[in-house]
Amino acid sequence: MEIAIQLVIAGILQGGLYALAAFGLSLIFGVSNVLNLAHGEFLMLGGLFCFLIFSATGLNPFLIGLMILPFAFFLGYIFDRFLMRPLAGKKEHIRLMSSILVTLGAALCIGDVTSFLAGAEEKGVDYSMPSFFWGDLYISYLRLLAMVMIAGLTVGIHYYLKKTYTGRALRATTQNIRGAMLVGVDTSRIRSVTFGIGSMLASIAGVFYVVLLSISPDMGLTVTIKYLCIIVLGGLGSLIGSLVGGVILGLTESIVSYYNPHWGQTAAFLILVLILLIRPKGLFGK
Amino acid sequence: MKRKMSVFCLVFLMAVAIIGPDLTWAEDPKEIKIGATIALSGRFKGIVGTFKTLGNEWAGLINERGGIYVKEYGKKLPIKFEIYDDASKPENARKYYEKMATDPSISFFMGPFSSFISNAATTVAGKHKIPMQMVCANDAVLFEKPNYWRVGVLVPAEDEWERLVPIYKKKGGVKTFATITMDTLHNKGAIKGFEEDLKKNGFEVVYSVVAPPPTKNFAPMIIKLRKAKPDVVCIEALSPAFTIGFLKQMREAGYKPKEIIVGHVTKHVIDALGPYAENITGLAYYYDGDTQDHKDFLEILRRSGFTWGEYMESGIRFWAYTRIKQAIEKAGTLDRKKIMDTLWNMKTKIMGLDSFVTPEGYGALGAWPCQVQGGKFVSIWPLDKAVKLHNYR
Amino acid sequence: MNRIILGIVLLFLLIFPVFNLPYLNTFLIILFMYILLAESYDILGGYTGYINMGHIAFFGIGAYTFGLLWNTGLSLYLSFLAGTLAAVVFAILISFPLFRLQGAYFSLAAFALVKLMEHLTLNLSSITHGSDGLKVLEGNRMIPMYYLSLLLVVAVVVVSFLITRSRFGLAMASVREEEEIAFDFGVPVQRIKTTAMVISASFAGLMGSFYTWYTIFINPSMVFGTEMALMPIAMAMLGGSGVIIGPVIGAVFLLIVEETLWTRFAYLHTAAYGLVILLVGLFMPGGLVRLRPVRRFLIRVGLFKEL
Amino acid sequence: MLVVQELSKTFGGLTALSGIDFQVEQGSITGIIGPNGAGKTTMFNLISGTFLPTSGSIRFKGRDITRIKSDKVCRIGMSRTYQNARPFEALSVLQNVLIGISYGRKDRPNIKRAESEAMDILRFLDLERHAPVLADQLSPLNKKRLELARALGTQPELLLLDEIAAGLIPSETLEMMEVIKQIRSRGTTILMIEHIMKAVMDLSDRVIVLNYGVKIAEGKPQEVSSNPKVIEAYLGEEVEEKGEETP
Repeated sequence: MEIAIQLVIAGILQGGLYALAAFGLSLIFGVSNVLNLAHGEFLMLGGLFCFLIFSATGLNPFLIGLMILPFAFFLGYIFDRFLMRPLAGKKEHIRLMSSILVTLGAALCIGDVTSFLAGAEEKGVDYSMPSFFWGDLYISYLRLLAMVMIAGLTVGIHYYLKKTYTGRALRATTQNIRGAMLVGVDTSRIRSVTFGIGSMLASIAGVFYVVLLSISPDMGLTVTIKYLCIIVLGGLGSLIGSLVGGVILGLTESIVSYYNPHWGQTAAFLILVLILLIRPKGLFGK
Repeated sequence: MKRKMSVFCLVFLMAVAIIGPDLTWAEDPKEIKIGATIALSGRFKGIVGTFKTLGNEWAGLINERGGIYVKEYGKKLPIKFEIYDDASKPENARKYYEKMATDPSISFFMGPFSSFISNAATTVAGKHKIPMQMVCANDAVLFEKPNYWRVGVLVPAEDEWERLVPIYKKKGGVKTFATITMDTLHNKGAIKGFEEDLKKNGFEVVYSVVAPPPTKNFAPMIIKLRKAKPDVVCIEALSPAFTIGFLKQMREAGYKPKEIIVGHVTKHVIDALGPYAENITGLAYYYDGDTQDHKDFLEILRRSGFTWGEYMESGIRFWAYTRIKQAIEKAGTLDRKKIMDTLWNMKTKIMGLDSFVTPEGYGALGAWPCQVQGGKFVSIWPLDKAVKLHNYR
Repeated sequence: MNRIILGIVLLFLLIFPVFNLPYLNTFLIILFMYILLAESYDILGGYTGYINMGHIAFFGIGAYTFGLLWNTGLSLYLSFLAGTLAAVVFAILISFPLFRLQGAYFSLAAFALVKLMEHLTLNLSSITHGSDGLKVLEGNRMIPMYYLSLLLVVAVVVVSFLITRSRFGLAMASVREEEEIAFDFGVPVQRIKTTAMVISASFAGLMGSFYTWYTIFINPSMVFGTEMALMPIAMAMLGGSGVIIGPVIGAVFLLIVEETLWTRFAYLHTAAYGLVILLVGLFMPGGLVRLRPVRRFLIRVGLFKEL
Repeated sequence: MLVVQELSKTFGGLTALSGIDFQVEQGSITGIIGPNGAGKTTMFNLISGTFLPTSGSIRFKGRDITRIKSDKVCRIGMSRTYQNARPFEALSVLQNVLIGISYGRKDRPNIKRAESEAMDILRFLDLERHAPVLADQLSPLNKKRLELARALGTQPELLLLDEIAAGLIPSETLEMMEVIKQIRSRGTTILMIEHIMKAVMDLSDRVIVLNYGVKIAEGKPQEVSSNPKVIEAYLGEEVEEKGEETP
């Protein structure tokens, strides 16, 4: 029983970490209909900057994470402004293809330049918070923090989308780009802002990565693929979907890995394929 | 008109075909050229990316001393590396070895990193009859089929951890072991040999698990580990991400074993773990000593700008370079066949240790225990006489 | 004009091994492999518009089936046949559930299948030898390898050509343009898509078998790797999806760029390579062949056959 | 030729059509009119097999086609055009027509014969010189003609025209009417949705009026146009906001 509880806790907390990064990707897809293969690079860069500043100053990594948020936003913004905006007017099929090429090229490029400048080795920040122990059970505060953060972000972004003008415009754009344009929403600026927000979320996830695990310049594509799977599972463009998708994946991995670590990863992909068979547009897709 | 053009093209191509192969001409070699591929990009870059510099620095050191004496020409010849990036992919390695095989001035191959890429490379060596000294490749897959044109420098993967067992046998205090292995060619072999060794010596392996390389969530394994309560936790993973992730999560779970062994401990693992890395025991292809080889090795490391602990595989490189040098000197010629004969039969000493080749093609050099002490990697071999002695956590 | 150009290129490739340039030989073999993968990807991706990010799954399945069967002592030809068949059977099996998905869902679900296959080959180690990888008999067979891969490339180009000339090709293009309307006009959409996937898979499976034969050793990450999966797709799109010569040009262009960069520069070549892909995606959305001067030239020599 | 009985369709809780009955005689032109959102296009989608009805039945040439999907319906001999012209844009005009000929019929002519037939149809619709042009480069009128050509390629016995004159200038509309008359004179039955009253009244033998998913009138054009219910429905529409019709 204890083991079961522990596994569920571990799974949900891991899922929270997945959801954090998947969230941004989902947002980007929802608004600009782009499969951003460079999302993992944003995550990696967030972690890398955290690592570099941490090595130089020794500040609390999460504080550093907050400090780099504006830069992450800026990075996402210019990424969209210069690389994604030119594709916006193209036909659906062509746009999907060119966005794959552009983001794949950018991913390779960012990864390689980073590994040239900062070295290809794994980097991790040594920072730990004691865990909470209760008999044989334990809860990692760091992961709990990630979970709280993702829950807070979900609520926060939900209200942001409902209450503010930018938020409403963003939602309108997600639902109907042409309609939003007709009522006077500057859709291309909204897209860039979304990219900025997505990149910010990725960089927060990157900070958690560098603290809890480690990062390396070539990790980008691998994690992107995983997050793409999560948002497909939850339904492309659905925020709650990416949260649920992340937790489902975390739980599956956790529980199956307990019996056999090999099948944990396999089960995650199996579940994805199965869910798509039952619901061709993901759990919360429209 | 059209027909004329195609006939002309055909004739031209035929001409090139006939003349082409004869365009090579021999001359007295001015230097000894060694061809190699290294993963300068791709997933092994973090492990071996810096060894291009190491090789060039070694060549620089030898050339400062005039080079390698070749009896056939009665003079010392400088040495030079030709290195390509295989991007951690066997098909690229194979392509570039084929490229180098066509260059008659290359008299020697160094193997690429890791067993399965070497596998592709050795077929080229065998086909073109060019001697190949393999470097970081000691998995059984490579030695299944005889191939005269390649030899290794390392003992089989199964024997790599053999020097660790005596530590615990001698010191006592630990009884039970747990092993966590990343599912790759080399790692599994090393742990398999180690576990057999442990059992032979009366130790108990209470938990043993093999996990796929991309594993990120180790919590389920750690739950089992906490139940099994081993004294020693061994982690063998080619990828530092695996090791770092596991250890951080073990710390989160509050499990404190008496000893942690990390198969591939590098500077970046130590940095990422901070003070937690203190007294982690590991293995390196180096031990403290005072032979000329030791001095040379430390000198080229100094010039390359890193230490043996940061890139633990650097020792293997040095052994391989040294064996190449010794083989050429001993053979006294650049004749490929004679060099290869020498490589097989040569019994020499490197860093004061016996180096030879087994009938299958394995080498005789293994890894030595070392430990993280004071945030640095130190050699703890030989067990009783070493400058630094082994500590439990 | 086009016949002469094609004839000369083919003739040159045919007598190429006579020159005895092993490096260029291996380069060409790899080039042929990527041309075939890109071109066979494009049969589904370019003509029916379903961007199949899981194309490499067929390749990997072919590779493993071939290796496992050949190791049991089955004859070479039968093993090749089995590798192809395995990919085809897999394609038929997955086509029914997969084609219920649209657009990005289709692409990503297909990609998840590749990862699923990678993990399965890793896990079912009693059959596939897992991470130990699969080793097959080695031998010096550069010349037959060269000719076989050349033959396969010619075959896939010819098949693509026949498709663009047939009713079947028309139906595929109609599915790409407006699937529902194609269905209204009697096009058996599901059957067309499945057939396209089967043709595409059979070539990839055959090439997978060939790859095992060529590299001697395969492991899950070699044949199901992420970069391996994305490259043929990038090549096809870069050259020009939906034009026969497009993926060929894309593969040749990208591999030559790669080779030049990699043999010249030790570092940052991947960045430059990525930059090339990025720029093409940004400024030539239709691919290289749809660039006006290139297109005009290709039309003049009669090699621009589009669907 | 076409018998529709008690035809109903609901989307979720929304009723788009309820209890529609009507018949189409062989060789006639039947017009369907009604304000926006009346369910006209939905009815086309039901008849052509794109949607399955919630209840009711459709019989075509004496055969029950209620549950038959659109690809088979097309091969039985019914073909259609779309409200907003939707040709296969990246294909040439000729190829567009070839698809109809190659797949939309029971006999599957070989590519040579199909091409010559396609050229005949294009000639008939005055599109001959556009044959190699990509469909998305055509003018709106020619796109409409192409739609018609593609549908004619399947040699339909019943042709469903969904607002074929929408978006055309008056002179083009007249031209189109002429073409439709010619098609009918070749023996093809026509069922058309039309917004332009004059076109419907001039062409149709019978007119069916729909409003909010219900048939409110049926009969000869003159009869219908004087029906008070119809007048009310159309007057009501004037004040309503114009929106997209449900597809």
